[in-house]
Amino acid sequence: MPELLILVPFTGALLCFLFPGHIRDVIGLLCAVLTFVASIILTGNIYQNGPIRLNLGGWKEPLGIGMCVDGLSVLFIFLTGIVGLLVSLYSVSFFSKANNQSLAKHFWPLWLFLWGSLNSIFFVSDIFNAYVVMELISISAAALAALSGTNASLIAALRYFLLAMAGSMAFLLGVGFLYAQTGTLDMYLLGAVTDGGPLMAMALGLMTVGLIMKTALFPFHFWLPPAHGEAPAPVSAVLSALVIKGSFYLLLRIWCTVFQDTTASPQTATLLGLLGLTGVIWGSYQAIIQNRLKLIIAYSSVGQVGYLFLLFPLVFITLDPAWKIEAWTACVFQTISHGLAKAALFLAAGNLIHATGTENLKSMRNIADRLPMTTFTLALAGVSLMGLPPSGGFVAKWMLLQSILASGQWWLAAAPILGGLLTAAYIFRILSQAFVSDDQISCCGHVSFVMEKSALLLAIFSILIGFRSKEVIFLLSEQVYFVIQGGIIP
Amino acid sequence: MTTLLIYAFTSIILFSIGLFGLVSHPNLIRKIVSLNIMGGGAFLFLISLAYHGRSPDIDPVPQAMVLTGIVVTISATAFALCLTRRIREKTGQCLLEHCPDKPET
Amino acid sequence: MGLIFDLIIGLSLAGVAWRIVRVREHFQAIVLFITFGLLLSLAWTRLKSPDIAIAEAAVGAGLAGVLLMDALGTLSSTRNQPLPGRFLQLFIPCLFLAGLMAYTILFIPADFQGLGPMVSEALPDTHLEYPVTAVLLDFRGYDTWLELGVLLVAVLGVLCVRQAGTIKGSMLPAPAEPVGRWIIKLLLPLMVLIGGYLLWLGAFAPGGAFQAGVVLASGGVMLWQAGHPSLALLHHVWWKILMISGFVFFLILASSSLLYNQQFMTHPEAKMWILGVEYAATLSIAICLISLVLASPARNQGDQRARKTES
Amino acid sequence: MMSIYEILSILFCLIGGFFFLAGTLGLIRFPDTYCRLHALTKADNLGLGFIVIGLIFVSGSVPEVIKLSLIWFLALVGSSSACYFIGNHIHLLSKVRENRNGPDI
Repeated sequence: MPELLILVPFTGALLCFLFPGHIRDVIGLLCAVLTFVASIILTGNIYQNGPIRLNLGGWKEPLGIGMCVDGLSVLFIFLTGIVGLLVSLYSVSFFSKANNQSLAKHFWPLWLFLWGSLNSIFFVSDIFNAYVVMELISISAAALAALSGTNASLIAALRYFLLAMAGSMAFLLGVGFLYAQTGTLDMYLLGAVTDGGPLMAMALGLMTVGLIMKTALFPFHFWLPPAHGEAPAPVSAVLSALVIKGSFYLLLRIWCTVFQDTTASPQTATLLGLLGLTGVIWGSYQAIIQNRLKLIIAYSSVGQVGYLFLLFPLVFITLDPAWKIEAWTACVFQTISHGLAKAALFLAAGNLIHATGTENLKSMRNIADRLPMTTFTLALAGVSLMGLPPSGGFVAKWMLLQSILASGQWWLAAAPILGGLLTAAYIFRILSQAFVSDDQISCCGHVSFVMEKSALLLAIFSILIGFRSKEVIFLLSEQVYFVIQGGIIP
Repeated sequence: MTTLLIYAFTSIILFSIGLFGLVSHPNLIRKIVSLNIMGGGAFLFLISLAYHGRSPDIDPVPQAMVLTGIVVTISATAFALCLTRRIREKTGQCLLEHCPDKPET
Repeated sequence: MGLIFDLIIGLSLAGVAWRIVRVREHFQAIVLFITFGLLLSLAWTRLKSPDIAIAEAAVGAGLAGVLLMDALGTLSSTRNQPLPGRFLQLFIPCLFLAGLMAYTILFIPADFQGLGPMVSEALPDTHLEYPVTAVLLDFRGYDTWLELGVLLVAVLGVLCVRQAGTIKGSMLPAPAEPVGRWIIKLLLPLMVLIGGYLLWLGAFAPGGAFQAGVVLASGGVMLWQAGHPSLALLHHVWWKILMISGFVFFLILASSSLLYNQQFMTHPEAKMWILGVEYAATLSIAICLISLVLASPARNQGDQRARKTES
Repeated sequence: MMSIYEILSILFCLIGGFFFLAGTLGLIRFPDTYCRLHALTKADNLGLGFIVIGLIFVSGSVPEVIKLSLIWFLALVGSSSACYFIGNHIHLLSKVRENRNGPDI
């Protein structure tokens, strides 16, 4: 089953590359549906039967490459499946517009390649394999970011790509250090190595820095807003909801399996948490002062990514295992609900821009009258981002706050509280413009049914995920290959 | 042992020089060249490990990794250079500074 | 004796790298970068990795040099570039990092083992005699598959950035040169021969799909540089098919392993498929690399500008 | 005790080294590109030829001799055509410059 999640998108990408015209849309959509179905089935499978491990080519682990599928991977796969399907639906409509038609030719193969490689990074269990997959993701993501072809988007794409490549190089050198210490590349065998030593510490540093560059944590966030803000709407949705999650997933995996017992030190974890906290406040503040809709949403990503890094001080310093698991679940939950909500926001923003022909917040007045569905989508996704009950964002932030208080690291509580307030500020800023009535502006273009509904569905999912927290917690605490307290399940 | 040390030190130096070039040069082509130096450093480290292994033959796994890495790096370099040329074509300079778009028609 | 040689190579690598970063002129930096590639392939040879030496000489020094020169060609003024300021602020952290990593290296365990013995133990099961090829195509075949994917995605990305449908648009050869034509006639058959030889060699000695692919790619780029129109004769559909052939071969292999209900990516125990994968991979590596070099967005404009200055 | 072949080999390699040194000196000291090309292609090819001859003396088999000679031949082809291209390019450049200067004066 997990193989299909890689095979189907890659096959689709090749077919989309070979065939012209409308066949491409049909193939792309078909592959999207198939991949979505496969990811749902896989999630159910893992939920019931527990984690599985595949040895590719039938070779045992230190020699061959493994693939491991556990609760953590399937949650990301599930997120990718939903966002991928709805974004694909949206893009069929989006790229069929006259001025976008030539872009579809490039969009489909790259997007399906990106989807396939995202799926394979969620199965990764070999650190060198992770490097190759990350390069696959960076190149396709940078190419997609340059899709619109404007000066700003080209420069943003190149800046992102250079940073991502530098991150990959640091990661690769980290792989070298790990190999020098242990002589193996498999993550779980690496985790079984008990002696830490300076080589492991250096590897941890290099890999962590390389990955947080790609995840856009605070001091390295500068590439994100232009790259995500300048791309076409479906691309922005994918980049924000999924691509940065790919490198975050790898970071989680590496910290929890490879370094947990040996090298992960409280100081490093605190530093990451501090950067996350700064990111939450800085990103949200920047989002408030922006004037362009997509830039607001892009800066909001910087802020929301900050939350994810609170996980490190909470999990690696807290003593009580129950609260550790709570914090761990909260952060993964936040990843998922942010992914869904952010994709919904970007798609809705794409609708607005399409309808009004402008990106400026001020000239988008009165949209609530004309595009009620899109406004509703914005509001719903905003609710999840702010963390109002009963959304997924609420569950995540509530658990986060609880575990922060339980862990005694009070200063971290600033993130969910201040961050929530600031998020509310920029969401209401968007919405308040939406309800201002202005008779002078009379527009506007027609937004197709599919485009409105796919954005809305994403927003609804981001709320609904809040009702399914039990299953998510079960997947994250029972059905994973590693346990949070330390050690590996044999 | 000492061959390992010489090459491992060299690889570290190359990596750091590449990093320095990447952050210090404003010109895009130079940045890309610096990235390639970084990559060369990382590859050299892996191969010096392969040479160091105890078995009589060279460890083939790092060799295979570096071969893969070389192809990946050249693809990434070609893609980055293509973006650079496009930027050069549109803005007239090879820098990452933001340049406002011409009004689109 | 060997140590002195190592020291000389190490010092000159570091020195050349430093010059590349600090030299004023971009052109000089690129020439130095080509030197750097050659020095690196010398180091690979010294470290008994002939496969990487071949690949580095063809890719690092050859194709990367062509790409960089080509990109530089679009820069009108390369002289008198000011060196970047903020030297110390950036240099000291880098130096610190280098010191830290150098200190770490001293801790590499003396009894470091690696996976070498394990590979030689399992080698008979692969029906291949050369360990590097076995690792690439069998033990870590998934990496190789994805790496072919990276090449393909880079071509797609280049097409996307150029907003071009096919690579064909830029396939116009450079103006013909008598000496260029002559050298092509002489060297191209040799390169094809060497490529084929390397490919054939891969099963039991240094050589294989990568090395053959990059040598063929250098030949193809030379063909185009010399103004020979033969590359443009290939129909673009065929061009696309050749480009994806390596990736598709792996894809078929991976899917068929599912049908037989085996582990993912396993292959029937026959030498045929390994040969097939190698041939397809060689072709698609060569074609993808050629496409990456040829797909240069500013070429047509640059040529027009050159013609204007000539007239 | 060294055989006569080994002594001959060392001798020829030393001569080859001398020519390389002379070529490099020319590259550094000569005033313009034409002279430099001259020094590089002539002296270096000669040096390489001597080294190849020196190595042929100690080579073990006929295929090795053929390979060594092929190296020299290919290097000759490569350097002579590269020399032509560089020279031709400089020639064309100087012409363009002359043309440009013409109307200005």
